[in-house]
Amino acid sequence: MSIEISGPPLVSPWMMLTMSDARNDIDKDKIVIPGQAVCDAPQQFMRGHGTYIRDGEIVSSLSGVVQQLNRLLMVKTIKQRYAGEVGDVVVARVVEVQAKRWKCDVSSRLHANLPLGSVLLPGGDFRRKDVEDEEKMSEFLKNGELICAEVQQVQHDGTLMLHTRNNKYGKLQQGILIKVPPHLIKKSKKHFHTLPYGMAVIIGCNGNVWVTPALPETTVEEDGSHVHEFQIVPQDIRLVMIRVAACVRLLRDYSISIFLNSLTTCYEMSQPYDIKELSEQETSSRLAYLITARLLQELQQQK
Amino acid sequence: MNSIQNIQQVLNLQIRLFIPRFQLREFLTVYNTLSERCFNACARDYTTSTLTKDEGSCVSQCIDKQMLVNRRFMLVFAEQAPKALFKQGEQSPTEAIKSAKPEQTPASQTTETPTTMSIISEHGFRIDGRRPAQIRNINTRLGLNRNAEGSCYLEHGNTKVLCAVYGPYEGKASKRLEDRCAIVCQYSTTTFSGLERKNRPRGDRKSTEISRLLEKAFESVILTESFPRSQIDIFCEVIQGDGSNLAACVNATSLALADAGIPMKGIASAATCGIVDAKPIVDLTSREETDLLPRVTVSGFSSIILLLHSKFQLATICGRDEVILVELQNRLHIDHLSVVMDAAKATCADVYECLAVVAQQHLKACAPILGH
Amino acid sequence: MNIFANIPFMKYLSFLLLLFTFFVILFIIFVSRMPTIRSNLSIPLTHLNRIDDVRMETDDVEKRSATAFRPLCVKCGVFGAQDGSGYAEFGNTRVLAQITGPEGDGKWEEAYAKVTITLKGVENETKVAELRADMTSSLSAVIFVNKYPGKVIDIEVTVLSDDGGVLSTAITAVTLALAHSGIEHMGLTASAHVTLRQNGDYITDPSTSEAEDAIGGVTFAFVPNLGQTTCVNLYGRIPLKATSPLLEFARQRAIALVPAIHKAVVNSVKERK
Amino acid sequence: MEVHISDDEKLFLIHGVEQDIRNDGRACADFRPMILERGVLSGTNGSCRVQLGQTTDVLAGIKLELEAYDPIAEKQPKQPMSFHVDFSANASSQFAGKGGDQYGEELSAAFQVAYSRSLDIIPNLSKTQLAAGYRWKIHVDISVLQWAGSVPDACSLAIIGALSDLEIPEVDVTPDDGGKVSIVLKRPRIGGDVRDEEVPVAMWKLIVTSCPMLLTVSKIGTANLVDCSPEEECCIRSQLLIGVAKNLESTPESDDANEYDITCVKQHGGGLLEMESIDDMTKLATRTAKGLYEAIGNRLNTEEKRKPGHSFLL
Repeated sequence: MSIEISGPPLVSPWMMLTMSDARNDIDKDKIVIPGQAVCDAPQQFMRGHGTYIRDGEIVSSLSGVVQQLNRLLMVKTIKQRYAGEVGDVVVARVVEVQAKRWKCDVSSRLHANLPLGSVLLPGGDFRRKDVEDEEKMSEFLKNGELICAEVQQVQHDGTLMLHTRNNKYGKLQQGILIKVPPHLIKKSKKHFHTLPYGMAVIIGCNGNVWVTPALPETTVEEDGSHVHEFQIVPQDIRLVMIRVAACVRLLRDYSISIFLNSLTTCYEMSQPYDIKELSEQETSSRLAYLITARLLQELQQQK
Repeated sequence: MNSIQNIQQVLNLQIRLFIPRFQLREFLTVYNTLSERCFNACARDYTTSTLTKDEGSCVSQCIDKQMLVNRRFMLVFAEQAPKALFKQGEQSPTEAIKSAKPEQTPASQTTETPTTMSIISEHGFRIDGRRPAQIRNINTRLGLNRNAEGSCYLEHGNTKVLCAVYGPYEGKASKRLEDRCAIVCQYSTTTFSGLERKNRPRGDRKSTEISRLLEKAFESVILTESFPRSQIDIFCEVIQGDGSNLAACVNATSLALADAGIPMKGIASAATCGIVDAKPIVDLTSREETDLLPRVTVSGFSSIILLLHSKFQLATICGRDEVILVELQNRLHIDHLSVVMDAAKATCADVYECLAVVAQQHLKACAPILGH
Repeated sequence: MNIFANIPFMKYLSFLLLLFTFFVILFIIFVSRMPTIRSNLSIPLTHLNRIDDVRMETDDVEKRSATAFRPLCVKCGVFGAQDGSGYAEFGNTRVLAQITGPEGDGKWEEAYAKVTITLKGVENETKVAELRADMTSSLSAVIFVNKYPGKVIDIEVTVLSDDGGVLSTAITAVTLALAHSGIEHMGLTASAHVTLRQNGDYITDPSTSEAEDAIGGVTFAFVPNLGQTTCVNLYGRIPLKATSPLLEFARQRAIALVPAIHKAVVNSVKERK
Repeated sequence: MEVHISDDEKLFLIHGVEQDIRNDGRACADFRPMILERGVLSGTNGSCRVQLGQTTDVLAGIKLELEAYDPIAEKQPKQPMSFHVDFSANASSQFAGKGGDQYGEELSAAFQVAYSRSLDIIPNLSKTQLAAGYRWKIHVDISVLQWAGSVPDACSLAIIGALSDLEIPEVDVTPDDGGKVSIVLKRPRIGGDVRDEEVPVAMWKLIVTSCPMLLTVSKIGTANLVDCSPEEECCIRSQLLIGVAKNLESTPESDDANEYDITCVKQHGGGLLEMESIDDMTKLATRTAKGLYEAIGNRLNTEEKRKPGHSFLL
């Protein structure tokens, strides 16, 4: 139980990584900040998202990377609060139970809505939702509970409509939630990954990574309602889960994008270290270096 | 395991490389300002390549003068600091000394009540060795607050400001606007920020007024139509205030907004400008602010809000002459107004350059590795 | 002193007199162990029943044994109209507690009740913050807050006079107010304020003058039927090995107070019938 | 300050804590990595910044004030330190406006109680009582810039750091005519042509090795925890704020029991505690304080002197 207090790092580890050669993939793109002209000859280009016209010039209104799609100029932001797209898998927390719908916090501009109609009730089938279901709503999903859902529709003011009409979506049981800036989540088709070490990870597009033990499916009663027994997670699975959670935090600290491959590499490389050391500064900076080196090698091999 | 060793060396190499660069840069800035000033003052005869006799003596004189100015500044600071420890009413030790045994300070310039004359010495230098049009150096760090979307720590000379931006998120219903995003601003100073200890960090008249000023200024900067019914919180905390606090807050807020990736018309930059016998001086420290000279803060973008205060603060967007915030304190003669506005706008352009470089560097750094 | 003198059956009276004296003697023996209960109320609170006792004048600590409380008076239900009210007085420290609620105030929508304490009669600002913090923590531990979702329970504590041990008097007053108000809670809280002297002996419920030379003290509040503490507020400078004996002594003293509080609650119920 | 987590997450966390494994891999008595930096604010007499686990960020600044007091009215000398904790809105939007004031006042009151006997705990603190009704008033202000749990512990480290950085000018107070008093700054006598003004004023420093420390020990299920993260703070049954001070008279090799004094215990955050768990928690607090005293001791000795222009928080 030795405690030691250190001084501030001479150069913040995060800055060290940016000066290393791991970041040469960024330099070639054109990074713009708000108010900066996006192109020199404004006539030939069409104005896309993230730009506006100021006295004849196309000027960026976002801080991000300029992208050109034959004649359309767009600025894609690097760092922004989550703006949902249809089909995104999100991990959300129920904030309020309202008439016929749940309001959930997806750490986006506005709370998302989960209508009662688009939820898979314990009955398992899509039966018509009647008044009695409305009263039992908070019994099924109450305030503060975590759900995994898919974005069905984006309304005009940016509110997301969610749905959980699939048995892989729905209420999340025991596990650890890690909040990550959404721009670190790499776009990928699969979001549910069951890792061989006996646990599963859900990487939500809105930056919520959920680490959960792959317990045997909770026994489903005949009337279809999930039996809610509180199984105590065995110690070895718990240690694995905590190590994966520490790896996600490490990737977040060094802004390495999070996807299955980076997670597994980080997990294997962190084996020689104790979980507690992963959050300490010098071990994590050394590890971050190794991970970026390994991932860059794999990228070269694929090319 | 050897891969870890050589990575280790690379790491140490990087660090060994980096520290001397820090110190080198520090030394170079001092050396450059000194040589530039002395060269302008002394080099007159270009016919011969070598230094003539009187040029040589003039250069050495100029360097001594510079060193003397710095030492004088240290002395004045040492004298001011204890006075700041005691309440106005209290008899501070230095005054006690003065009253206890009045003694003559022979040729020292610092008289008891610094008249406006002593703000700029006859050679055109200010108390802290800066030229009238020179701004203090700016250090910034972006993205240090993990809970906030965007955050920025800005050091403008001795003024240290911390700013955090939360949102856009779904705030309280009372503040919600149907067509655009509501901006909530809070400016607060820590109790130990000024020379005198304040017993309430926020909520007094002055900080609520500045919060409202910041709100109005940034409502015209942020493209609020893109986030209907949501709310953006901007919180500025002045950790140490040494003059032009409002200007530093505007710069820190625009950097934090850029860090948060919120769509804006541009990066707003702000500067303060005072006037001393018809000559504008820029980026005032608290010592120059406490005197009676009028001061203007300008932060430029589109609409000009002219509020009559003594300090003239102006903030512009990307250095162009669209002004978003003007604050004038103390009375200012009408024909001085244009002189001060131009000086302030010019300084805003310089400040904008610094902010733009920092914002771009930070964006490059926080782009996800292997992101696309 | 005896007010039954004019009963017609004389012989029956003598037998009754005998019984009464026997009862008084029993009472005095019982009281010497029980805290001395006396009240010389300076404020004219209506129908406040007083328990008289012969040895009430002995006030300063030398005569008062180390385990005896200052003369105390506790009353459950002082005002009829108020939802819940209680009064506690230890020596010259007098505290009145009134509860309004549970009522919805529109702003609070959480799934449990919010307990707010407003303090009156204490000027020192840090003392107010300290008292409010300790009382909010000890009360929200006892009240079943999730039985009143979205409601606010406001407790107004008025310190009429302060002669040391305000926190323990206030907790007793609020427990009585809680009992009177009918808000569901886990049980009565008994609390005692004990100080420790340099030479190691304890003083129970000292007034400010008696607690002057103490090196430290503790206000200890706990729920007897659960055996768990709701407030442990220790101050001063007490060596580590002296803390647990001090806490144990305070617990004993708090238990000694329980009968007095029960009696007050029972009396208030009797009155209401 | 509430962080909402669901019952299942709480259950997972509580089971983990009872097996002495926390969600970030620490054991129950471990602290998150700590960073301490002194002398960061030139405008204060003493300042220190403490960062706990890269998220909780606390800044302490001390300002001195010469205070006249009436020696007759105050029989017992009042300790000169006054504490004020302020939650900056930067930490979270819940602290905006009046949000953080109540918690801030509670903490200030707790520190006031923990340091109430500091006159006889800190050896040379009585030197701040100058003669004839004048004394130094030490205003300790703490601003919480980022919040991620266990703020009292970070504040206590920041206070000790700031007190060790504090420089108090040597002053002698000579009674003057008409009841007024002249206060003269003592300057060491240096010969040569150096004018009296240029000689720096003689300063003295407090000895902070036995400064009281306010630690939070929380009870989750049956386990006692130190340094809780926000998620853990949602699942606590109850919390004890324990003020621990090192007892200087005790000889170092004497056993743990009388090496430490308890200066304050406060039950905080609702919840019920058994008697035995209060004893265990105080013992855990003293063990942690022992580790912290050692850690902050060698940090203060080894801290390298930085050049004046150094800017912190970078």
